[in-house]
Amino acid sequence: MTVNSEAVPGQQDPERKTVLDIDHLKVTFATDGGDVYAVKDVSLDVKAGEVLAIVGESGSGKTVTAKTILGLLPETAVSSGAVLINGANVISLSPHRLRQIRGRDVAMVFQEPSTALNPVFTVGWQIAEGIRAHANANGGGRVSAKEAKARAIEALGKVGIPDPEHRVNYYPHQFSGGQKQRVVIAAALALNPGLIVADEPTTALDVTVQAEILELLRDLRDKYGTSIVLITHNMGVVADLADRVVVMYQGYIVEEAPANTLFAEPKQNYTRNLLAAVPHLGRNSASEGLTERRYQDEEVLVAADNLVIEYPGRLGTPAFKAVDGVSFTLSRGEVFGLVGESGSGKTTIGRAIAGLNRTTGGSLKVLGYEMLNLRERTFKPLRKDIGFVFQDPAASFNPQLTIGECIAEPMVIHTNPSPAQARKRVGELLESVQLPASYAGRYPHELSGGQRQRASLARALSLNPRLLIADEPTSALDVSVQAKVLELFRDIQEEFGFGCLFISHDLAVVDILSSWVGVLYKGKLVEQGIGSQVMGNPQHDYTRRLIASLPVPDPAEQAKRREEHRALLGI
Amino acid sequence: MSANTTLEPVTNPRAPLFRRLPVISHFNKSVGLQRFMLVVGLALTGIFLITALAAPLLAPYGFAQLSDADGSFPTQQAPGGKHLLGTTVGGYDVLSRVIWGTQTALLVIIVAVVLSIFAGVILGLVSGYIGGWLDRILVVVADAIYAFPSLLVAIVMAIVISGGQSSLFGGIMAAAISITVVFIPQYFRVIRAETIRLKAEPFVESAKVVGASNIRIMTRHIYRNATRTLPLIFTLNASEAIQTLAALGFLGFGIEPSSAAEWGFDLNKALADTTSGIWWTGLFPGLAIVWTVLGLTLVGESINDLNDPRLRGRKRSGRKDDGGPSAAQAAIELEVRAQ
Amino acid sequence: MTTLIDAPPSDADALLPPKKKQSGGGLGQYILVRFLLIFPTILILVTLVFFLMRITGDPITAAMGGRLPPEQLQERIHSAGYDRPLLVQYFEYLGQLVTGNFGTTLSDNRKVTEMLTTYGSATLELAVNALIVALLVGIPLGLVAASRRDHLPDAVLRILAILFYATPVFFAGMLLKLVFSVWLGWLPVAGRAGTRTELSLTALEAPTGIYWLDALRSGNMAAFSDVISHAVLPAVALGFLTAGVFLRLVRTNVIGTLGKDYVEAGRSRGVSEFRLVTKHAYKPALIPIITVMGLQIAVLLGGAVLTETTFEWKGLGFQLANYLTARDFVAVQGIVVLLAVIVAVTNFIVDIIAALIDPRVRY
Amino acid sequence: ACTGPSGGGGGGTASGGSGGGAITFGTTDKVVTLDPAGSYDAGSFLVMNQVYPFLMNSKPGSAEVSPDIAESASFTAPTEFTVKLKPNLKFANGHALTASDVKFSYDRVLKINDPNGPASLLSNLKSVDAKDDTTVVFNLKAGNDQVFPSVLGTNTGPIIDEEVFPADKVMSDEDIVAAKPFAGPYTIDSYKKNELVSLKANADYSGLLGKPANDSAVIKYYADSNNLKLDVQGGNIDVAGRSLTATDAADLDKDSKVKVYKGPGGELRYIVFNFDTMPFGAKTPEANPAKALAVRQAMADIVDRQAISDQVYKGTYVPAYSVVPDGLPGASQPMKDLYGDGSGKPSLDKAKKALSDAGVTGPVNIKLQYNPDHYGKSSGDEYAMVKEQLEKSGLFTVDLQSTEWVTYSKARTADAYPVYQLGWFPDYSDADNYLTPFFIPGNFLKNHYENPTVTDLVQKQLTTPDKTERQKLIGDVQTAVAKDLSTLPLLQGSQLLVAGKDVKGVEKTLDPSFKTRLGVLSK
Ligand SMILES: Nc1ncnc2c1ncn2[C@@H]1O[C@H](COP(=O)(O)OP(=O)(O)OP(=O)(O)O)[C@@H](O)[C@H]1O
Ligand SMILES: Nc1ncnc2c1ncn2[C@@H]1O[C@H](COP(=O)(O)OP(=O)(O)OP(=O)(O)O)[C@@H](O)[C@H]1O
Ligand SMILES: [Mg+2]
Ligand SMILES: [Mg+2]
Ligand code: NI
Repeated sequence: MTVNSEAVPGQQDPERKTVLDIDHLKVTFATDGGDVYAVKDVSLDVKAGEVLAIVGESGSGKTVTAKTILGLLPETAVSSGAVLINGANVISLSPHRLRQIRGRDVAMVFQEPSTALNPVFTVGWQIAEGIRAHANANGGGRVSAKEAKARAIEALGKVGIPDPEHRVNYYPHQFSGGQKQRVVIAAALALNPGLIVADEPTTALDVTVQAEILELLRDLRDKYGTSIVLITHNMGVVADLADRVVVMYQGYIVEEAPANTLFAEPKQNYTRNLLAAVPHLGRNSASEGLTERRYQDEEVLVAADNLVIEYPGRLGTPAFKAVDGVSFTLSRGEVFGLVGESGSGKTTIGRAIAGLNRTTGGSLKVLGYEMLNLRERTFKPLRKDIGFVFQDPAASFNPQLTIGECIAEPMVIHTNPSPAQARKRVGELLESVQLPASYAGRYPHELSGGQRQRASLARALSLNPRLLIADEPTSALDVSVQAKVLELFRDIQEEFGFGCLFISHDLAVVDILSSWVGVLYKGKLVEQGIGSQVMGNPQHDYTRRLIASLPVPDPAEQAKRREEHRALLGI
Repeated sequence: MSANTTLEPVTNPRAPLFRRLPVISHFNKSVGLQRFMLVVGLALTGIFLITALAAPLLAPYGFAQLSDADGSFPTQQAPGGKHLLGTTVGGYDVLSRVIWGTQTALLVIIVAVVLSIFAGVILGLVSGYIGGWLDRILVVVADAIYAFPSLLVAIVMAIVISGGQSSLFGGIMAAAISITVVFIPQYFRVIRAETIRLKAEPFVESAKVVGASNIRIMTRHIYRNATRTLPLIFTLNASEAIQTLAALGFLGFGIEPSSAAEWGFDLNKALADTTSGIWWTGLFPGLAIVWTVLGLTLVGESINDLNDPRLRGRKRSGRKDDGGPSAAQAAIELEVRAQ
Repeated sequence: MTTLIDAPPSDADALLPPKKKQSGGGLGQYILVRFLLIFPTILILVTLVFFLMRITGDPITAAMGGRLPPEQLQERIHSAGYDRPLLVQYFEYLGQLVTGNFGTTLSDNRKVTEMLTTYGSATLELAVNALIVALLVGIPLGLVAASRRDHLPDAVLRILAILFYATPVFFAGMLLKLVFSVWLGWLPVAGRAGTRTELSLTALEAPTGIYWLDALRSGNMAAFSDVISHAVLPAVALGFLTAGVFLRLVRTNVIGTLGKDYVEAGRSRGVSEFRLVTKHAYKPALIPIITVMGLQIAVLLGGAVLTETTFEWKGLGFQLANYLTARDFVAVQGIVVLLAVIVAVTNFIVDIIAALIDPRVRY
Repeated sequence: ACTGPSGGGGGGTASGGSGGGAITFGTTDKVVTLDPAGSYDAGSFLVMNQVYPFLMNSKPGSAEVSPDIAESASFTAPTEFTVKLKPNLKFANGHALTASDVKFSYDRVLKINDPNGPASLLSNLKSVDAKDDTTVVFNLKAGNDQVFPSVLGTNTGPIIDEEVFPADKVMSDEDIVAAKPFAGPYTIDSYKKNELVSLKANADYSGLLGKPANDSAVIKYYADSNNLKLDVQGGNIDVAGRSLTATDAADLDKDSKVKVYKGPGGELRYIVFNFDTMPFGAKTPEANPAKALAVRQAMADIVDRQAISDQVYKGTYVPAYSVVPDGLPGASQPMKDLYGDGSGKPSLDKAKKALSDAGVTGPVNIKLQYNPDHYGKSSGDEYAMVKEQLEKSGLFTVDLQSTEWVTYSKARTADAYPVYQLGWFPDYSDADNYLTPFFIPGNFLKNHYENPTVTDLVQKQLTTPDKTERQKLIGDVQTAVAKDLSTLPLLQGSQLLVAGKDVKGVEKTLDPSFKTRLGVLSK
C-alpha cells in the first residue's frame, strides 16, 4: 500500500501518518580492527509529507542509519532495535518481503549520481527494472515492458528531464551531473513511494546545480506529499529544505528540533559549536570594509598575463584549454582567493604556479621566473620559496614516512641540516601549527584529518616560503575542523606574511580568508575584486548566479534569498 | 563529506616488524574461509619448503642414484619395500626424485623471481616515472612479449640459453632465465602502473614541489609504495614458474635427470609407463606439481583478496547485542560539552 | 602459462586516445589506433624471434650434425646463406614478409603459408572447443561463486578453480587419457580423427580444416561423431585450465560490481538478487572480463602447445615444438608471426567488443 | 625420351592387385620431403621406398642389393657401373621410364645439392650417361667401389620422372603427389604430410619387391610413441614401426592382442674419445698416449652393456662388441675377447691392471657428455648408468653433462667434449658404412684418431671385389680399431615392429637392410 494519495501538503498537522519510525536502532560492524559501533542509539520518526534532515559530522552514522531504513546493510553488520515502515519492521523482515518494500514504500537517492546509475544500461531500463520488479507484488500481474517504459517516461517527466520520451533511451553518461541526479530521483519516484531517503544528494554537485536539485525535492514534497529523509552535512541545505532536523554525533542523536528552532536556538553545545563553525557568506569577511586592494605596493610574487594552459589532446584530438587568457597579480602578504565551479581551472592555475603543470601561452611570472618553457634545473632553487598545501591531507603524505620525516623533507633537500637541527626545526614547526612536537614520530594515518592538514601546513611552511598555494585545503574536512584550520591559517598568514593563492569552491570560505577574490568560469577569470564587493555586489552574470545558489545556514534568511533569486536561478 | 578512499595502508608501519611481514600481517587480517584458504596454502607451501630444505635428510637416495650397497635398483618396481613410491624405467627411486625435485623447483623459483623482480621493478619504475619515448617503447615491447604465449617464449629462451650445458647450475639457470624473460613484462606492467598511479598522488607531487630530485622521488617515495603488491605477484609467479619449469621439462627443454630431479621431466618420461600400467612414475611427480602450485596459488590468492578491501571478508559481529556502548544520552552530553 | 593476477589494463592504452571520449569520431579513431598498434607488436616479436633463433643455431647442423664432417656442414651452411651477416638476413626476411612471402620450411620443405593454414585450423578448432568448455564452465560457476560469496559454494568453487589452474595440462591430459581411453575405453587416445574419418575428410573438396565442420558438411554422421569423440578430451583438458581462470575472473569482477552504488540502487528499488547478479552486476563486469579473456587467448595458445603434444593434435603448437627442435627458423618465424597476429587481432577485437558493450564509448 | 600419354590413371578407389584389405602402418619417423634430392632421412625413405623405383634394392628377407627395375647391374670397368633397365617401364602418370630419367635423377641430386639432401652419398660419382633408352652407365671417380651398388638403393636412389620434377630445385610434396611420378610397388592415393599417407598398390610394378600382398596401405604419423603404442593396442593401426620405448615394447610383449617382432637393427650407440682432450690426450698437460689408451681400455673393461640393455632398454637394444653391428656380412665381436672377462661381462680386475700397467694412479676424472634430445628419450638413463658403472669401480669419477643437440653437434667437433655419446643410423646396409665415415683421416668424428694401418685396411676393403676376402679385411679393421678404441661401442639397436595378431608377413621385412616394405604385410 502507498501513502501518497492521502498525503496532505500541510505543515504542522499532528494527525499526519507516521511513515517511518526508528526505535532504538543499533548497528555494529565487524571489521579487521574489531567491532565498530556505527549507530549506537537512534530513535526518530518521519511523518507523511515531512522533510527530516539528519546532520552531523563525518562518521557520525548518518549513512548507516539511512541504509538501515532500506535494509541495505552489508552482511558484516548486525542491527537491533526497530525500523518500522508503514508498520513493517525492516530489520526482521524476510528478504522477499524486504524486496517488496524497497522501491514501493521507501526509495533511496544516492550521493554520487554518476555511480548510482549503471553505465551500461539505458536510464529507462534501469527505472523500468524497479517498476517491473514489483509487478507481481502489486497483485496486478506482470507489467509489460511497454507499460514500464511509459511509467519511466512519466517519472522522468516529473523530475524535469526535457523530452523524456526520447531521453528514456539514453545512457547515463549522456546526461550532465545534475540531470543524472534527477534521473536517480526519477527512479526513486517511479513507484510513488511514500518515503525517499536521500543521502547527501547534492554534495557531489556544483552549487548552482545543487540549487536546482533542492528545488526539485521541495517540489516533490509539495506536489506529491512524499516524505524525505535528507542526509547532509551542509547546514545551508538544511536551512533551505528541512522541516525538522536531527543532529547525530558518534552514533547517537544529540538533538532534534524543527529547523527554525534549531538554527535560532540550538540547545546542545555540540549543535551550537557546529552551527558556529559553518561559514556564512558575508559574515567574518577578511575584506570587511576595504575599498581598495591591500598590499598593492608590495613585491609582486605572481604575475599572470593572458595566461593560457592547455592539456594536450591525445593522438590527434585537439588540446583542451583549461585556462584561457587569465591575468592577475599576487603580491607579498596578500591572500588571493580563487573560486569557481568544478572544472573551471582553479587547480590548474595553482599547479602551474608550483611548476607542476606547464603553461602553454601568455606569461606567468613566479617570483620573477618566467614559467613558460620552465626548466626544472633552473627553477629548483626557487622551490624553497614556494609552499603547497594539498586538498586531501591524507593523500599528500607518504604513508611510509613519519610526519617528522615528511616535514623535514624540504629542509633535507634544500639546506641539508644535521638530524638534530632537523628534529628541532620540525618540533618548532609542529608547535606553530598547534600540534605537539611528539607527533613527529607518528605516521600519517595515526593523525586525524584536521591534524594531518595542520602537519601539511607545517611542511609547506618549513622553509619560510614567500609564496603559498593552498588548493582547497579544507574541503576534505568537517566544518568544525575546517573552522579551526581556517583560523589557524589566518593567524599563520598574518604572522609569516607570505603571499597566498587560496583556492576553494566555497565562496564563504574564500571570503573568510582572502581580501582579493577572483572568479573563474570555464577557464576564464570573469571577475576579480575586493572580496566583500564581489560577494556583495557581483558584476558578472555567472558570479551573480553562483552567489544566489549558495544556501545560507539560516532558514529564514535562506527562504528570503530563495524568493529574491528565483528569477535569476530560473526556477 | 566522505573522505576519498585511498588505498588503505596494508600494514601499520609501527606495528612490530614481525606482524608487519607480508604473510603474517595477512594472516592476522584473515577470517573464516579466507583464513582457511590461506592456512591450507601456507601448509602446502610450508611442507614444500621444508621438504626442499631438508631434502638431503628426507630423501632415501640421491636423485641420480641407481644402486646402493645391495646392488642396482630394480627398474619399474611397484611401490613398496625399499622403494616406497617405486622406481622408474631407468631405476631411479621415485620418492627420492620427488623429494629432490622440490629443491630444483625452489631454486628455479627463487632465481627466476628474484631476477625478474629486479629487472621488472627497475624498468617499471623508470619507465613509469620518466615516461616519454622510453616508456612507449618499453610498453610496446613488454606488451608484445606479454601477449605472446609465455610458454613459447620460455621454450625459445630455453633453447638460446641451454646452448650452455645442463649442469645443475646451467640447467636451473636456463629454466630460470627463460621464466624470467616471461615474467619481466608482468612485473614491469604492475610496477609501471603503480608508478604512474603514484606519480599523480599528492604526496609525490608534494615531494616534487619541494624540489626533490627524480632519483630521490623514485627511491624514497615511489619505490616502497609501488612494491607493496610484490608479495602477491611473487607467490602467483612462483606457482607459474613451477608450471613453466614443468612444461619445459615435459616438452624436453628442461633439466636432465642426472643434473637434478625435475618433475616435469619425470612426468614426460613416465608417459609410456602410465599406459603400461606403471602408474607410480607419473602420478607422484604430477601430484607434486599440483601440490606446490596449489599451495602457492592459495597463498597468493588469499593475499590478493586480503589486499583488496572489496574482496576481503570480515567476520560477522559475533555478539548480537551484548553490552555494547549502550551508554546513556547523558554520557554523550558530557563528552560533547567537554569539547 | 596463465596469470591469475588481474592484468592491469593494457599499458597500450597509454598510447591511445582516451576511450571515454564524449566527442564524435572517438570510436573510429580508437579502432584505427588500436589496429595500427598491431603492427609494431608483430614487428617486435618477429625481430625477437629472428635474432633469438639465429643465436640458437641453424637447421643444417640440427639435421646433419650427426652425419657429416664439419667441413661439409660448413659448406652446406654457406651455400644456404646462413653465414651471411645477420642484419642482411634480417632485412631480407622482412622484405619477404612485406611481400607476403613466408618462404618454405627448411626441415620439411613445405610452403609456410600452406603449413600455417593446415595447422592453424587445427589449433583454431582446439582453441574454440576449449573456449566453449571454459565459457560454459567458468562463467556460470563464477556467477554462483560471486553471489554466494564467502559461503560454502564459493569456497568449493574457488578451490576447484585453483585446482583446475594448478594441474598442468599435460598431467590432466595424462590422467584423462588413462581413465577415459585406457581404462574405460570410451574415448580415443589421441589424434583429431580416426584413420578412416581422416581419409574421408581429406578427400573432401575444399576442406576447411576444422574437422567437425568438414564432417558436418560431408553429412557423414559417423565421421562427425568420431571427430567429436576425439575432440572431447583435449577440449576438456585445455578448457578446464582456462575455466579456472574465467571462474575467478568472473567472480572477482562481479564481486567488484556488486559493491557498486548502482547495484545498491537496484537493490533499493526492490530488484531481485538473481537479477542483480546476472544483469546489474554482470554486464558492467563484462568489460574487464572480456578484456582479460582476450589476454587469455595467449594462454590458450600456450596451453595448446602442451595439449596438442599430449593428445597428438597436429596444430601449430605441436608443430612449433618440432620446428624449434629442428631449428627451422623459417617455420618458427612463420608460426610466431601467425600467433602474434592471432593474439593481436583477438585483443584488438576484444577491445572493440568491450568498447561496444560500454555505451560510454559510443559517442 | 618420354613417349607415354600423359595424365594416366586418375583417382578411383577400385581395388586391384592381389591380397586383402588395407594395412595401416603407424610410425614416428617424419617425412622431410618426398623429393629424393631434398631428403636424407629414414622417414622420407620409408615412403620413397614404397612409391619410387630403384635401380638396386634389397629383397624382403635379405640385406644384399640386387637389381630392382633393372635387368642387370654390374661393373663393366673399374670405374664404370652399367645398369640395364627392364623394357617398357612406366610411371603411374603414364610417362615412360627410361635411362634418361635415371640420368636426370642422379644429375639432379648432385646439381641441387640440397642442404638436407643426400648428395654427399654420391661423392664417388663422376657422371651418368644414358647410353640408350634402357642402358645407363655410372662413371665413378675411384674404381671398384664395392658399396656403390648399395648406394643406389639409398635415399639417392629413387628414379624420378624428368617430365615432372624441375631440374634445379626441390619440388613440394603436394605437387609431387598431384603429378604421380611413381613407379614403385605403390602409388600415393592421398597425402597429408606427416599425418596420413594413403598408398595404393601399383599394378604396373614388376620389380624386385614384388606385388604388394595388400591392395592399399596407410601410413599414419605419430609424434609420441606412446600414442602409437596405444593405437596399435587398440587395433586402430595394424603395425607400429620403430621408436617404441623400452617400456612400451615390454608392455606390448605381454599384450595378447598384438605381437612384437624383433629383427636385427643397424643403429649403433657408442662413446667417442677425443684423442686430444680426453684424459692424458695429446693436447692435455699430462699428455701420454699409453695412459690415454689405458683409460679407454679400462672403460671398455668396466662398462656392462648387458645391464644397460636389460635395465634401460628392456632388451630393445642389445650389447655391441664391435664398431660394425652384428648381423652385417663381415661383422665380428673383437671387443668381447679383448675387454672385460672375455665373455662380454665387465671385469674390474682387468681395468685396474690396465691402468696400473700404464702407471695411472688415482681415480681418473672423465668429463662425459651426452645428448638428451637426438637419440631417444633414454639417453639420460643410459648415461646415468654408464656413470654409475664407471664410478662404482672406484677407478673413475664422472662429470656427466648433457647438451642440447645443435650446440652438441657443433661443440663435439670443436674439441669441447673429451668423451661423449654419439649414435649412428646407417645410410645403407654395408659394413663399410660403419668404417669409412669413422676411421679414416678427416672422418666426421673429428676426434683426432689416426692409424695408417686402419686407413689402409679400410680403403682396401672398399675396393676388394671378392666377398670373402673383403669380409676378412672388414674383420681386420674391426680388430684394429677395437685395440685402439677410437670409439667404444655400447649398444646395437634392434628393429621392432608391433602388429596385430591378424597381420601376416611382418617378419619378412625385418632384415639387416633396415628397410620397411609395406608390400609384404597383409591380413
Ligand atoms: N561497511 C562498514 N564496515 C565497517 N564500518 C562501517 C561500515 N560502514 C560504515 N562504517 C562505520 O560506521 C560509522 C558511521 O558511518 P556512516 O557512513 O554512517 O557515516 P556518515 O555519518 O554517513 O559520514 P559521512 O558524512 O562521512 O558520510 C563510521 O565510523 C564508519 O567507519
Ligand atoms: N591532466 C589533465 N588532462 C586533461 N585535462 C585535464 C587534466 N587535469 C584537468 N583537466 C581538465 O581541465 C579542466 C580544469 O581542471 P581543474 O582541475 O583545474 O579544475 P578545478 O577548478 O580545480 O575543479 P575542482 O573544483 O573540481 O577541483 C577540467 O575540465 C578538467 O577536466
Ligand atoms: Mg555518509
Ligand atoms: Mg581542483
Ligand atoms: Ni601462464
